[in-house]
Amino acid sequence: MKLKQTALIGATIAGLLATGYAAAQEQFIGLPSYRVGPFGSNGASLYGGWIDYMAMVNARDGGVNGVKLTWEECETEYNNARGVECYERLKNKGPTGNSVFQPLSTGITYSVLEKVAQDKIPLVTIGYGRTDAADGRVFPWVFPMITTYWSQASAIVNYIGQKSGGMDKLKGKKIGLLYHDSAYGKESHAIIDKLAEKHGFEVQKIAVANPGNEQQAQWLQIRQSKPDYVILWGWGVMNATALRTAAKTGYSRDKIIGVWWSGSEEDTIPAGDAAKGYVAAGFNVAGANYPVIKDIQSQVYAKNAGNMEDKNRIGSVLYNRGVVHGIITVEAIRTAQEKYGKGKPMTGEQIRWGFENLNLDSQRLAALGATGFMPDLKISCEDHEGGGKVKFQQWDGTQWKVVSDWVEADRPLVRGMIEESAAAYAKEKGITPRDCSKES
Amino acid sequence: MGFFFEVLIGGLLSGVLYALVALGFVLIYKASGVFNFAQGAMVFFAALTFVGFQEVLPGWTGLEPGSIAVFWMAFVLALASMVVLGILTEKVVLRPLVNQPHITLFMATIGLTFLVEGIAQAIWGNHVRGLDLGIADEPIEWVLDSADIIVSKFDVFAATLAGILVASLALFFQYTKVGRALRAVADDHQAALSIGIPLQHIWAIVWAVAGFVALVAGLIWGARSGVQFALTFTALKALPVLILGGFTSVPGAIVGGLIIGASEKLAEVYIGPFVGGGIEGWFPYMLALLFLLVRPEGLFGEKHIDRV
Amino acid sequence: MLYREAGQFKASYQEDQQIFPIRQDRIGMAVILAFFFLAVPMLASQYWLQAILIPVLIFSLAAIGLNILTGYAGQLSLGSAAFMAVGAFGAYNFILRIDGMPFLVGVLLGGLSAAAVGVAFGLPSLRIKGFYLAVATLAAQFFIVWALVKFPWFSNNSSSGVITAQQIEILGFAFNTPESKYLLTLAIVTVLAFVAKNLVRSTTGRSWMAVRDMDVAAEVIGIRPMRAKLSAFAVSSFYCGVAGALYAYTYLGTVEPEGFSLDLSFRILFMIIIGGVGSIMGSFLGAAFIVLLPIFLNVGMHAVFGSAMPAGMASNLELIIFGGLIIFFLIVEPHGLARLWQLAKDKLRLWPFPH
Amino acid sequence: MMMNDMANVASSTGGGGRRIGEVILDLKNISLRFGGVKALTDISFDIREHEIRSIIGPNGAGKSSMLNVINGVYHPQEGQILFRGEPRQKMEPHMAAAQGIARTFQNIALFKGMTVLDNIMTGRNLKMKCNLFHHALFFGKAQREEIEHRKKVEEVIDFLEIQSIRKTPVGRLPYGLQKRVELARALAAEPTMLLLDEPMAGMNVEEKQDMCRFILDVNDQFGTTIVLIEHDMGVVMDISDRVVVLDYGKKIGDGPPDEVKNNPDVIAAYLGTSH
Repeated sequence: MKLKQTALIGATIAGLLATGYAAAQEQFIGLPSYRVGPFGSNGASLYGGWIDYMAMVNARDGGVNGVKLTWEECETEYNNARGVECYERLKNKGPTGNSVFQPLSTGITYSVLEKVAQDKIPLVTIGYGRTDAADGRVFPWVFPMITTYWSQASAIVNYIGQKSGGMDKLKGKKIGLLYHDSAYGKESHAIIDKLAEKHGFEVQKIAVANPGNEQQAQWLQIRQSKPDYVILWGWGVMNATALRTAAKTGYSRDKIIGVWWSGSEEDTIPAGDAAKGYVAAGFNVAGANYPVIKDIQSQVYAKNAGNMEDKNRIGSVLYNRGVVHGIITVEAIRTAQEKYGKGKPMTGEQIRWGFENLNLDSQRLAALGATGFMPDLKISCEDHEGGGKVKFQQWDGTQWKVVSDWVEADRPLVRGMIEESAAAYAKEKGITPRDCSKES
Repeated sequence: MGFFFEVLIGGLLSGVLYALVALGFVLIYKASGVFNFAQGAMVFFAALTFVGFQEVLPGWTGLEPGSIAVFWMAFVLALASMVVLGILTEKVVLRPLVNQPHITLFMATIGLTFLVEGIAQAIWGNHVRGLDLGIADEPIEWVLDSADIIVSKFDVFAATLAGILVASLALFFQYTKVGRALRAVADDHQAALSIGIPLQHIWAIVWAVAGFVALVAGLIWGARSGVQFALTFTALKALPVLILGGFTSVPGAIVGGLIIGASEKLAEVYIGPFVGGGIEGWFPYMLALLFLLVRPEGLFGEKHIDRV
Repeated sequence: MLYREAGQFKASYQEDQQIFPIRQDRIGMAVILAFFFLAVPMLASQYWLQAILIPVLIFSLAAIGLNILTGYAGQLSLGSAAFMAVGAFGAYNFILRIDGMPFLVGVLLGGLSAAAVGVAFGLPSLRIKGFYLAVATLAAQFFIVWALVKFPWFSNNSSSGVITAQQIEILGFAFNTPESKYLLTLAIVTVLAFVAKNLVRSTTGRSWMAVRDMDVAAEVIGIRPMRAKLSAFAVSSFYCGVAGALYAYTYLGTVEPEGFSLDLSFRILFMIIIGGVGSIMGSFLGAAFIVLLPIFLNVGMHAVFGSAMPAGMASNLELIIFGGLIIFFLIVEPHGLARLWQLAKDKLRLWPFPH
Repeated sequence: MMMNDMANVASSTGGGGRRIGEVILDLKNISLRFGGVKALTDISFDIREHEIRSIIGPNGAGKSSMLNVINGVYHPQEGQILFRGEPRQKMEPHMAAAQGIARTFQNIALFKGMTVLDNIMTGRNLKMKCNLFHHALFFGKAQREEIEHRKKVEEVIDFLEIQSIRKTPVGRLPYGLQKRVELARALAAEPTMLLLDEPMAGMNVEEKQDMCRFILDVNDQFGTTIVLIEHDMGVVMDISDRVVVLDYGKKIGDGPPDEVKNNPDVIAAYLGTSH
């Protein structure tokens, strides 16, 4: 066993040494991506958009104040153990180590949650991950940015209220919650129950077993109980199947409101005509008509570079979400450089400060060419979420059309739940929350 | 009562689709005694290859995308790929393992599953694709109007197709020379060999037929829920179907499929709410497990006596 | 010349029945243990400890578990990951709910819970065999994961179903560095590996193998198939359960039920096929191989292609290589890497005089 | 020295010498069916202590089924079995083993993946008392027990002259040796009754002679009752005390070799037609 293993160890070390390390004026970003397996097609668009944005910043601006962005992908297959391996492999690469870890998987997020504080690498989870980590006092290194699941659920209920003609009209209504029967899907329960109590509507929770490619029974139940709206809290193949089965059982698609992991082209195109009229939430919108996407086209794809194999997906919901990841990462590095020195590679600790002091107001978004593309965002020591807004888009059969303005969540309610949950975690783990008035 | 029938009919119709996948297992098991775990991966491979050809053919030939010609060309090419895959499997994987314990062959087909999934995705990429067979998955209106029961056009179409497939396979086995030889092989390998039936020739044919069945199943499943990796999970549901129906019986696969399809839907609707739902994922396996304890040989299987 | 057994005579049955009858093997094992217990913690980087060595050890334990069931007792299982989940959630709940529960006892109880569940799902093995049984274990795989997600009690009502392992403390010493976690894992795995070796070379192991090779004949000479099969299920699930508990406590820190997927069960099966069915040593080799290969491929492909690497190629290649290797080993070397290791030793035994 | 040891073993099991004793197993009106197929019809005969009792008959006569009934692999639908005067209820093979009935098989039923030594050690299974937890620790009780039984097994190995193949996996042995190992495994259990299903099938003359010698030695030295199925009539008539003849699942003859040889039914049905 020894010999063989030593040989393997040697070879792997050689491999590790052969990659990475280069000149000092570089900022390394480790990408724990997933491009194969059940969720591979989602990962391909997400990480494609993110990589393209960084390539564009390098090509157009020569990096961030002259610091070139470099990156390396590490395939996680959406698997926690592989995610941890990627985390460990990526963490010391580049001149200053990994800048930020964004695994795009709640499971991997949980697995590295405690490690990031020790290694001083910010963990950014945009639109997934641990919701109560939005309390930055308890989770200084974790940033569940833009909108958490709870905010999203609340914003969806607010949107339904708007459509019904006011929140008071929700009383007596029945809302179905079709959820992926997993930790992810169950994340919705607590907040929806609270909202139901507050607004007086009735919730019917219906579980769909993983992977969710058979939903006949669930939709027949829906057909029988006739809820006014159905919230679709799905992932992967479950979404398209839900839309198809809804069509089959005659449930109107414009009464189905999906969450952002249910609202991409990857979900609607396989559903074909059945998806027409379906509405989904998102913290970014689809479309290639934004200056930021056009810059990617002209700076990257026009020069025969670019990460996407399937160019039709540029401007898709998930691709644009990847671009949002790129924007936030780059802007955090920029913010950090403003404090710690322009034109220098930043350490994870410095970039954490950058995230915590990130302020993407409408002016900045306009400068980035992303007005209307994503909501404005202001992070603080207490609040690592920073937005809590979503837009709703409707699928017209070929593309997503924005049908609402930015809809806010019930911030006091959500924030209260976040603080309560974070406090419980702090107590269990013996963490003393930071005093934010002392942070600079 | 209407609701009950609605669930029951929906379940039976999706059961037909399980049966279609199970059929591929039965064919191979009958002829060569191999439990081909990779049948699910073959369904995925078939569907992906078909859709892949549909995408690239217009570019190669200048034909109109989505035209009938493209459909049939893609079908023929996908079928050819399946036949090649089947024959290769037989020659490269199973022939060297002849006379090995069943469990070894079974594990080899698990390896084959990964191999086929990897190859399929390496060739065609792994984004989700839609597949349109031109039949909408919508309720039949006159049934809906008269009985207020939803019966999907697509499901009826799929069930009919499956019925035709099963009937033609039955005829094929009953009345053709190859079919008779095949049944002889299924009964007794040694005896079949001794009366001069070319065993390996027959096996190659069976693998090719199984590839064809996989393609049909892949097209129907793909049209129902998109062509993507999760198809391989669906195919796993064929296992409890086989246990119920018996590994060697074509009618068993059909009946088993209907029972699994109907009971999992009814269980989800009527038992699910009491335990929090989502029981469809395991219910068929548990049902099969309980069934095994009562009748290990399946509904139509042959009873096995240990000889010493 | 060094690896020679000439001149070593067994004067008693006791000597003949040692775990390692050849002196050089005993010395070799001592050197290997010394290396992994003493040298590795000093030399290895955090990456090596946390991302490679700890998981390899844990998966070796799970592979030993499955090997006992499949390799020794001949019962195929596709539910190993679910039994790991039972161990992880079992240990978590025992430690959480009983004040002052010592860590090791908690892990032990987690393993015993897995053993109990394993016996329950092993009952059908009394009537069914081969892939019929494989389907029964699939029922275990899906049902257990569903139950752990569905009943919030198991995850202490966590809103997401994820459990966070408590701090490991043994006799007041806190295991919170990678080095200490590695040593703890190594110690547990080493002890259990020796226990497994003892079991398989004793009457228990012989009755497992007898049932595997010919169950009717085994029964005729007085081996109770029921006892042999169920004890194999119990011991196997215990090993998987302890591996699961370590997976949660010394490796990931947090686990969710979905992490223990069918895919993980398959991987453990691959470990024993590639490492060597019916070999304790093979379980280690197989686990190391299956953990390292994907990392290797990924790193290797990066070295070759840089960041222009075709998307997903490494992982598709990984599926292809895994699948291909399984078939290759089953056809060419059914006893896996362990057999190759044995052959290498046999060569060495004759070296430098090949005849 | 070795033979003395074996003799001691034998005397401790109550045998010793060739004195044919009481009826040990009495089969009354046994009928066995598989579905619609009758394998055995209304068969009665008895087996006395220390005798060599042969069952003969053409292929498919039901000989192996008879052995399978005796040690509980098959359960006859009708009839009664008395073991040492006690009627036997539904019983499983391992219970027969516990009563001291061991056997070999027509198609060798060794554990192919194990060494000769391990195969024979399994024969000691019933006599070993340690449980799984002892085995897990190994040192101490389990080791002592292992060594104690290893000694007995080595005696059997010496007796059957298979010392040189001790550590060989049985799958690699030639057919004749495998048969001998199977006998060794049965003997390791120190049985009071030994069922041998065609122990000499496929052997050459020399191997047959060896096997014959072993059977007679076992019977002679340990007083083990032997039930033998064999096609070689020369051997059967030579060594048996009494012979049962089956044909098509029915008993057509029973008695000492000379009597059976001259039974007209037997000659017609069996000796006259085949062989």
